[in-house]
Amino acid sequence: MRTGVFIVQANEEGLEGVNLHAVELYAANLPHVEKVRNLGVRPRLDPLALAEEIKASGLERVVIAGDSPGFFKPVFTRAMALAGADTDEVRLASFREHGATGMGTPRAESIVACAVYGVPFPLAARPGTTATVPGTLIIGGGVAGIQAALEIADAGKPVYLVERQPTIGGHMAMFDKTFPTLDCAACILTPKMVAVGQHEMIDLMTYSEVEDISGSPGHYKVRVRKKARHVDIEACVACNTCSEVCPRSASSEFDSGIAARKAIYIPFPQAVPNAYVLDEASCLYFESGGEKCGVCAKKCPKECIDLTEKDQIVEFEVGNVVIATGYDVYDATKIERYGYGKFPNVITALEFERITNASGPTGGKIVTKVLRHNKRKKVDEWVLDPEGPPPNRVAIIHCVGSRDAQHNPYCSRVCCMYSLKFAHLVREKLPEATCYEFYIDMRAFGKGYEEFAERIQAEGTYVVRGRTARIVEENGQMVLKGEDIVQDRMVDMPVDLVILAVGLVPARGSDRLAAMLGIARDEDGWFSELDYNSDPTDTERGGVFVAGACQAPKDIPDTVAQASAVAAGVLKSVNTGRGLDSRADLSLSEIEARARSLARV
Amino acid sequence: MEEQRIGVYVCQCGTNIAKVVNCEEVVRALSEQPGVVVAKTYKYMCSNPGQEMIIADIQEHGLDRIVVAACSPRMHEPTFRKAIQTAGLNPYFVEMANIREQCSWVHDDPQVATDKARALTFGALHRVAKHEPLERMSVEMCPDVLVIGGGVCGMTAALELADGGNHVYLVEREGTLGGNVARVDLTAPYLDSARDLITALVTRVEEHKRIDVLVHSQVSSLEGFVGNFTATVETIWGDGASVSQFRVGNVVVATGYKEFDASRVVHYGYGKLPNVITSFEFEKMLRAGRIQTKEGKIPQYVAIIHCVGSRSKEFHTYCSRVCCMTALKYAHEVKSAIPNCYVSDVYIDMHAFGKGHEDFYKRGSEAKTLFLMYAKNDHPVIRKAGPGDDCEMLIEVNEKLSGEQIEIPADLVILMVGMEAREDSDAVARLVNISRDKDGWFIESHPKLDPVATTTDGIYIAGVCAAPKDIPDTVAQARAAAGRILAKTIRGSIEIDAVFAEIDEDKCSGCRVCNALCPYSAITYDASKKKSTVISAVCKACGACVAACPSGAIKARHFTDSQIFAQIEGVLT
Amino acid sequence: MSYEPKIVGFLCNWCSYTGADLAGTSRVHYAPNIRIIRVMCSARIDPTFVLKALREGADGVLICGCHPGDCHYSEGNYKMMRRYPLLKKMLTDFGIEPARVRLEWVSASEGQRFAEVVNDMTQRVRELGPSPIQQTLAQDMAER
Amino acid sequence: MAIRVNPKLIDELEVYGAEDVQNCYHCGNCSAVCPFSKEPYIFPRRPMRYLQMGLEDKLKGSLEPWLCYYCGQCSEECPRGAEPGETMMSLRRWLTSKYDFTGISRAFYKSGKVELFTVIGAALLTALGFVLWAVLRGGDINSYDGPNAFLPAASIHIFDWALAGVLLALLLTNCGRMWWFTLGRDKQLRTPFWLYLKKLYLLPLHFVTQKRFATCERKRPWAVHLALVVSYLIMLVLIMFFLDLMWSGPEIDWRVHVFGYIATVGLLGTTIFALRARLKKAEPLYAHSHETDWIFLILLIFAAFTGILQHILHRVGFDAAANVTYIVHLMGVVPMLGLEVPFSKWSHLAYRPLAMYFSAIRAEAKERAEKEAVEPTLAAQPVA
Amino acid sequence: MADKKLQIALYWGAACGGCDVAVLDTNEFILDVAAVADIRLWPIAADGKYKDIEAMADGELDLAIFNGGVRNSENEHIAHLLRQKSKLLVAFGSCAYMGGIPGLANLTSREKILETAYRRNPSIEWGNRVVPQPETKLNGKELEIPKFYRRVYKLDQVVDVDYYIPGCPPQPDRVRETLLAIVKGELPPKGSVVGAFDHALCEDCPRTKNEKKVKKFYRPWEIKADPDTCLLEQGVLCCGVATRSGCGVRCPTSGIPCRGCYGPPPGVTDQGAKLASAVASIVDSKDPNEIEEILAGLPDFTSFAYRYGVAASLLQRSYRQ
Repeated sequence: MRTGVFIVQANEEGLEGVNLHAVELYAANLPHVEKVRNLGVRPRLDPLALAEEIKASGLERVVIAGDSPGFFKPVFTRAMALAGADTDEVRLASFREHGATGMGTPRAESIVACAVYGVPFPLAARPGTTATVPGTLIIGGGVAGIQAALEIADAGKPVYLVERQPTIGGHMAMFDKTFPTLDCAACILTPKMVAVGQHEMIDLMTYSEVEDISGSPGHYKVRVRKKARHVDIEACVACNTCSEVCPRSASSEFDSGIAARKAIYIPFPQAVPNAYVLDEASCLYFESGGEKCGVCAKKCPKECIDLTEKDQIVEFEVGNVVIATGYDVYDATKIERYGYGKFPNVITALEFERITNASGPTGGKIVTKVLRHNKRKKVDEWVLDPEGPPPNRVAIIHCVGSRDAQHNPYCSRVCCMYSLKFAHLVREKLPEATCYEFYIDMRAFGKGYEEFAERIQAEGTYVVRGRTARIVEENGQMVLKGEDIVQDRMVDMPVDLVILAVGLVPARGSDRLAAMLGIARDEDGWFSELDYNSDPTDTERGGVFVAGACQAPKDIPDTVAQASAVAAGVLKSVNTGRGLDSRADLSLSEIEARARSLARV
Repeated sequence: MEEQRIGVYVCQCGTNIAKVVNCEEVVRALSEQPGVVVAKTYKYMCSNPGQEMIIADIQEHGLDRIVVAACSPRMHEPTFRKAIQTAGLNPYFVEMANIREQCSWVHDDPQVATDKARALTFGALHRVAKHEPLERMSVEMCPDVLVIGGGVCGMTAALELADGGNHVYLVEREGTLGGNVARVDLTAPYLDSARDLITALVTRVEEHKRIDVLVHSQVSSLEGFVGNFTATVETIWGDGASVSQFRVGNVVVATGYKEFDASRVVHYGYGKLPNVITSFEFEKMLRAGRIQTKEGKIPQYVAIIHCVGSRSKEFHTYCSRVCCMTALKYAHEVKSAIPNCYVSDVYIDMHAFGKGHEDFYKRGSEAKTLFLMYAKNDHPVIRKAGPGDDCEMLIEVNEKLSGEQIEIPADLVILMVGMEAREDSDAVARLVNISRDKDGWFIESHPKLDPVATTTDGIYIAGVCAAPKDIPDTVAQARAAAGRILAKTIRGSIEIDAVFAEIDEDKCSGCRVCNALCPYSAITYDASKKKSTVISAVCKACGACVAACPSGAIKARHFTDSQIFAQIEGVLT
Repeated sequence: MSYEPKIVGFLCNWCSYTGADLAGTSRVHYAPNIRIIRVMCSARIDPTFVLKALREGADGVLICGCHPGDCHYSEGNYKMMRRYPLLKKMLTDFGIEPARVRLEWVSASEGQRFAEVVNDMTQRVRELGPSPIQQTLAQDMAER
Repeated sequence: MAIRVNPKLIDELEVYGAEDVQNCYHCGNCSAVCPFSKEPYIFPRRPMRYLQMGLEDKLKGSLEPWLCYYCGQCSEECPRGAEPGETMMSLRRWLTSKYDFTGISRAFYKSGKVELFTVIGAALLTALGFVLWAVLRGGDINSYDGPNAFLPAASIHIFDWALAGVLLALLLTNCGRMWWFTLGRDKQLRTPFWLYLKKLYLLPLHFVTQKRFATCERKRPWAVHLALVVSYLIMLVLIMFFLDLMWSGPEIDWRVHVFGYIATVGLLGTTIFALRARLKKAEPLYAHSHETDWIFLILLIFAAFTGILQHILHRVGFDAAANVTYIVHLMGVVPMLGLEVPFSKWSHLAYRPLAMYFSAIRAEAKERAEKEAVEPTLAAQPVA
Repeated sequence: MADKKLQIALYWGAACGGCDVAVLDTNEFILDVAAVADIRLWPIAADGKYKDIEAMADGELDLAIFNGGVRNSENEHIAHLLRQKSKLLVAFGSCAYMGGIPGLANLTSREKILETAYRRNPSIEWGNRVVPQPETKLNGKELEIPKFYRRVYKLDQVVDVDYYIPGCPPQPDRVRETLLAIVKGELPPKGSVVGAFDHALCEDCPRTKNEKKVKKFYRPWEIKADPDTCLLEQGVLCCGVATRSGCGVRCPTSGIPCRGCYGPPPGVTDQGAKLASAVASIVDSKDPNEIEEILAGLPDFTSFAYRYGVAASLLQRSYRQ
């Protein structure tokens, strides 16, 4: 089949590490290749001229190679049609999509080879299998990690679940209700957390971080640092005595910093493991170098506090690694115009989750902060008092940090829906309050989401199309400025409470993890999957999987589905004793040979 | 009934309980009760010495029932069950009284708290006397799997399962595998080749020695329950038909969707105006390299209309989830094939929510696609253009972002038809005994934490048949279903919790009050015997049927009427 | 001594019982009058249980389940929701104040709310006074 | 009646500088941050929308572009890099070309080369004309003033007035067209004559003070602009009315020259600042420079520099050099005034205050109309 | 025992007489009974004096059949007496078994009954509306009538009962079988319900049953019910699901919903509560308001569900002040 290879670049930047000239030379030497031409960057292609070219060279197959060759496929298809050739013979050699970023020129060449042979790259570049040991490391104990762990452990296979925080549960444990069914997050999550805590196949390591992973698919050596918790998990009965006597407090991570916890504390009552933890950073004993305090250890009725405990390093071997590190929320202080950090009643979504949560610091009462005199510190402070004034006007601002070239260009996928949920919660608890949603596009795409959005509007929440520009203070009153696009007017509205629907960003430490495992991240920092369409949870490295929001923002059902999907990947390898090898390790000649043999079939 | 020998243990939980509750007094009160042989209090019952104390007493005093008054059973019930099992007792012969979370931690008057702790312990005492020995059971799990639907979803699930070592029967109604994606040229938003995707899957499926592909086939019946279904499949070949039957342990339903019939939206003139086409028809043009009007003209103006049949009061209220990105893809493709063509994209909200979506949307803007927004339920109207116009059609839109009533020139209009449940989804639902929502999509076991399981054990749903979704989300679900099944089949059998409901066949009158109450379809009705039965492997022990059974034929193991009555009597003593 | 009502609480395992535990772990104090009995789901609660509790001397019965839509068994709580009106009707016919029996939805995160419900219930039953059942039956016996 | 969308307009506007407007996804941020965006003139988003959709008539009737002073806040915060500020600038250019009936303006904007060549041509013509005229009437190249002056002040004065007359006529015609597009042809709007009188004070007010510009959060652009305008106006007054005093010498007549120096410093200072800023793309306002912007600035600095140079040369006694420089000066000034004022950038000196004036009239007329009609609903309506 | 005739007593307490008729309804079988037994007391059919019974030795009677509930002191007195004199005491019919129809009076009060019967009854046209008192002085003499109790008792709430034969009235066939069994001495353990089955009525009901979901309830006359389909699933309240079988499914086969006279099936503690649980569970709605609306289609549910069983219920009586 007379084949022409056209190299074309869809992005100005091009592809890092791919030498297009080398690819040209390589392609020219492939069998049947009659013509290789580099069309340059974002060319305006004339179908008629292309058709002439195809005809002139008598091409029967056209391969478009480049970073995103799909952008040019229609014009080539049209040219093929005009030239009277088989339009099915327009093949794509997609460098970016098949991982040439980071994998370099040989990968690009192998992609071209597959296209020239007319064989799908993922098929030709499907790695072989390798012996796999049964253990699985799961990094991250949020809902994705929990789901994957239970799935694998329920099959009777050993799991090491490593979580940075002192408890598993992740963000979901902090939520009040979940959209669109409004069921309580704790009700559905805590049973799973308990199951993880009690599962005999799960070695749960909380307050721990993965320090290093080495080895190869099927045999990864893992080193985990178990931070000194200073509390014996097994013995602790969560009686709170230590916390009661602890003189030091710090802001509670679990309550998004809107409430205090002690230096020795339990993140929340249903924490798993249900044991306290001593935070050295805020502890007086450690601050004074062991000179002062230590009261907790003395008062602990079970004598399970060990102030001398040191970090521990644990090493083990696993066959598979699941990354389920989730996300962090966008730092709202980076967007000065919303006055987060300046106005006490501009809060983030996670803070609102805790305020509206019945187990949160206000017992679920939605209130605004009030100015109080702190006698001890002798300063006036804005405090969250359950008896504080409820807000009359609540504004919820969508896309905070998302869909913005200056912050995160991507959509965070969950904010529209959780914002609508917030409106519902506000209106449910404060029927007198007026609630406004300021949005750009209302992305209610999932099952039951559109209906939910309609319901929220029917409940009397005002949805205003128009991103909020500013929160300012005028005469001691917060005022929101924006444009109401559909109603064609400016919004200049006093508000009492502003909730920022902050977007999602990759979790802290994702870069380190990616480097450790040798897997790629996309331009936004999310972990790259092996193939966008057909392998959304695999990576270039065999035995390394990604699940949930660490791959890209995701809501709970999609996260859970990915977690179970990862379990499939893990289980099929531990069940057969052989898992997939790394695609990254396949050589150009191997892939080319595979493609050649498949082409004959 | 022979004399019971009960041991009662009151935990002090350090001072957590003892600080408020006078544990000695509780012990004293309990020790006077009939049947109580041993009554003790200890600092930490959950500690090793505490557990050993119980074990020693069981052996020494021949205890046959244990009451532990301590913390919440949610915390330590497994601990004590394990302990008494070690001592040779049935693990269900222990009952806990929650005198910490529900007593000492919430009350501060010692007298009142002690009274309450005593009452709660009495409740446990009365209850434990009625406990029955229970055993966990296991049912054999057939490792073979039936996958219904040979699209991307079904093929992915089949491959995953087969790779995991299971035998898979992949049943497809049509003559070829591939489903709806096989009709697509490129996928959004990375403009990858859909054909490569399908080719790779089909090749792997066909080569796989553990996958039996049955095309032109339909499942005609499915009998049995999880681990043990018998499937009957009818295959119709050109002139003849054959029937095959096989045993499977689990079923994946991946029946996908059908496209919305655009002619139902009258004001779009689909079927009447020749150059109003659907998205799938446009895909055909793309694949043929001929984007042109029916008259063979290269269009100068192309308009794309979103949400055809979706997000509408009249048709489907839901969002079809993939059309926005597909529409953006078309905008790119039109611009690619016909560089001087003007593309208008008429949308409601741009659902560009996934990885790479927003960037794709932005590129569409950069390529000068004209995005025009209309309000939900205020559909554009397409009409033929007049002789003076330089276009074939004009689309009238109340454009929301400008507030203007406008007309868009168009030579070719692409209707982004939504996804719809297949017309046979009702039959499929009945076949595999799962439910459908108001739109005809299959209902998952839990919309959040169990998106691929159904309330019928052993039946999984994946992909669009549960609700619209794009390829990566479909693939994730297909694999999720496979993962769930692999986890179960690897064990070879299903462990059944000892706590479930059972029907006394002698007492069952076959009234069928209970039948529809079970959310898991665990209750089957035998029409010949006129009796209902609970499939214990499927029962989740909620007890809804037990409470409703008017003839008292259903017993909730470990939550029997008599146990609860006894506890009521106990706590009110 | 002043009258202290006895209240029997039937709580579903997944939401309400967990919520009550949360009240404990959060040290939210509430009236000690309630005696909690755990069932797997509010759907397990047979009206007979309520009558039984009243007959055995309870002055009030509190039934708690997951919020509608939250049920661990997808819709068990709706079954209780359906039985409740009929139960109240029957109690009225038997001359028992329906306020003695109450159905509330308490989620696993609503420890505080559970405490409030219990306090409120206790207060109301206290206002109603002791249940007349046992006394009346005793009077019946005495007459013979 | 539905308005026909014209997807081609956006391509047309590209040459006027609107290169990124298609990126706008209508979040409304720009309108909200703009200190001038108030009902009933909400912008820049809405004009951008009209532009995207190619609603030419709507745009022609818009006053909004003139209400923008390009502080650049909108462009800085734009989440999609749609450059609303620059779009408004481009629209002003486009509107200028639309108000101009001759089509010259359009030609200038569409091609910098055309403008450049026209400017050079006009400069050469000017030089030729004056030299010829001076030579023919026997002017002495060594004489700056007096009876043998190479270019006698009185004659130049007459020329100035003639030029001013022509410019005024052209400008007024364009202003008239502007009125027609924005107010005149709107049949639905009733604008009684007294309303025109009532708001008339706005014209000189805004013309002189650029008061509105000062409302921007950033004050520097306004200060620079004001300095430029004031300098220019001083120079205009001096030249139009006191040319003879300016001319006299060799003593410095402080009554006028002090103003002249101030204006010169002002002109030189502001243009140098503007050029530097444009080169460095220091602020959003200066980030995008159309060819017309360069030509205008260069002409301005050229005129100012040659103006002061000929003055100095004359004062220090190099009259011949002063005369030559003066011709060169005129080569700058004539195209600058003759082309820039009616056809290009400088026309905004008229359009801006007029826009302010018209917008006030329109707003009040609209308000009156609305009052007569039904009271508008104030609360946002849920979009059901 | 064959050589010695059985000594039998029959008595009616608070009853309608139907049970006695049911005994007669055994037709010629009664003659067989008479052949093998001496009927020592049968107030409705034979003359017998209480004092004759009182004169008997304890346990002299072999069998005492007690129908009707215990409403007054006379009923109770005889119940005690028969218990004392008889080897076996059988609660015969729904009233003795559960309180029966008279037991419905427990949902109101003695005062109200007397008030209605003697003062407010519209048919009372004469006299001075005197409410009879247990003891009255008339012409210097003391008149005594049995004391009208505050409520109705079922028999075993007053005395120890050996067997129960439910039914309103008990089916003659069942009566015959039971009597035969007694004669033959083939008796189940004490306390058993005899003359009935151990399952609910539905099992014997010929109507077809389907999964039940009810959107609306009907009174029997409001709907032309399908004769072959379960009445309950058609929205007609039928007690059959929560009622012991033994009657021969007379009502449902005649198109009338079961009224529950055979009492709860074994394992059911409280017939009415159980019926409520079952009936409410099949209401097809998740909306509280709609549920209320649907259940409003069951007026006077309590009296229906406890038509025969108020006295036997957990609550036994009304507590209205």
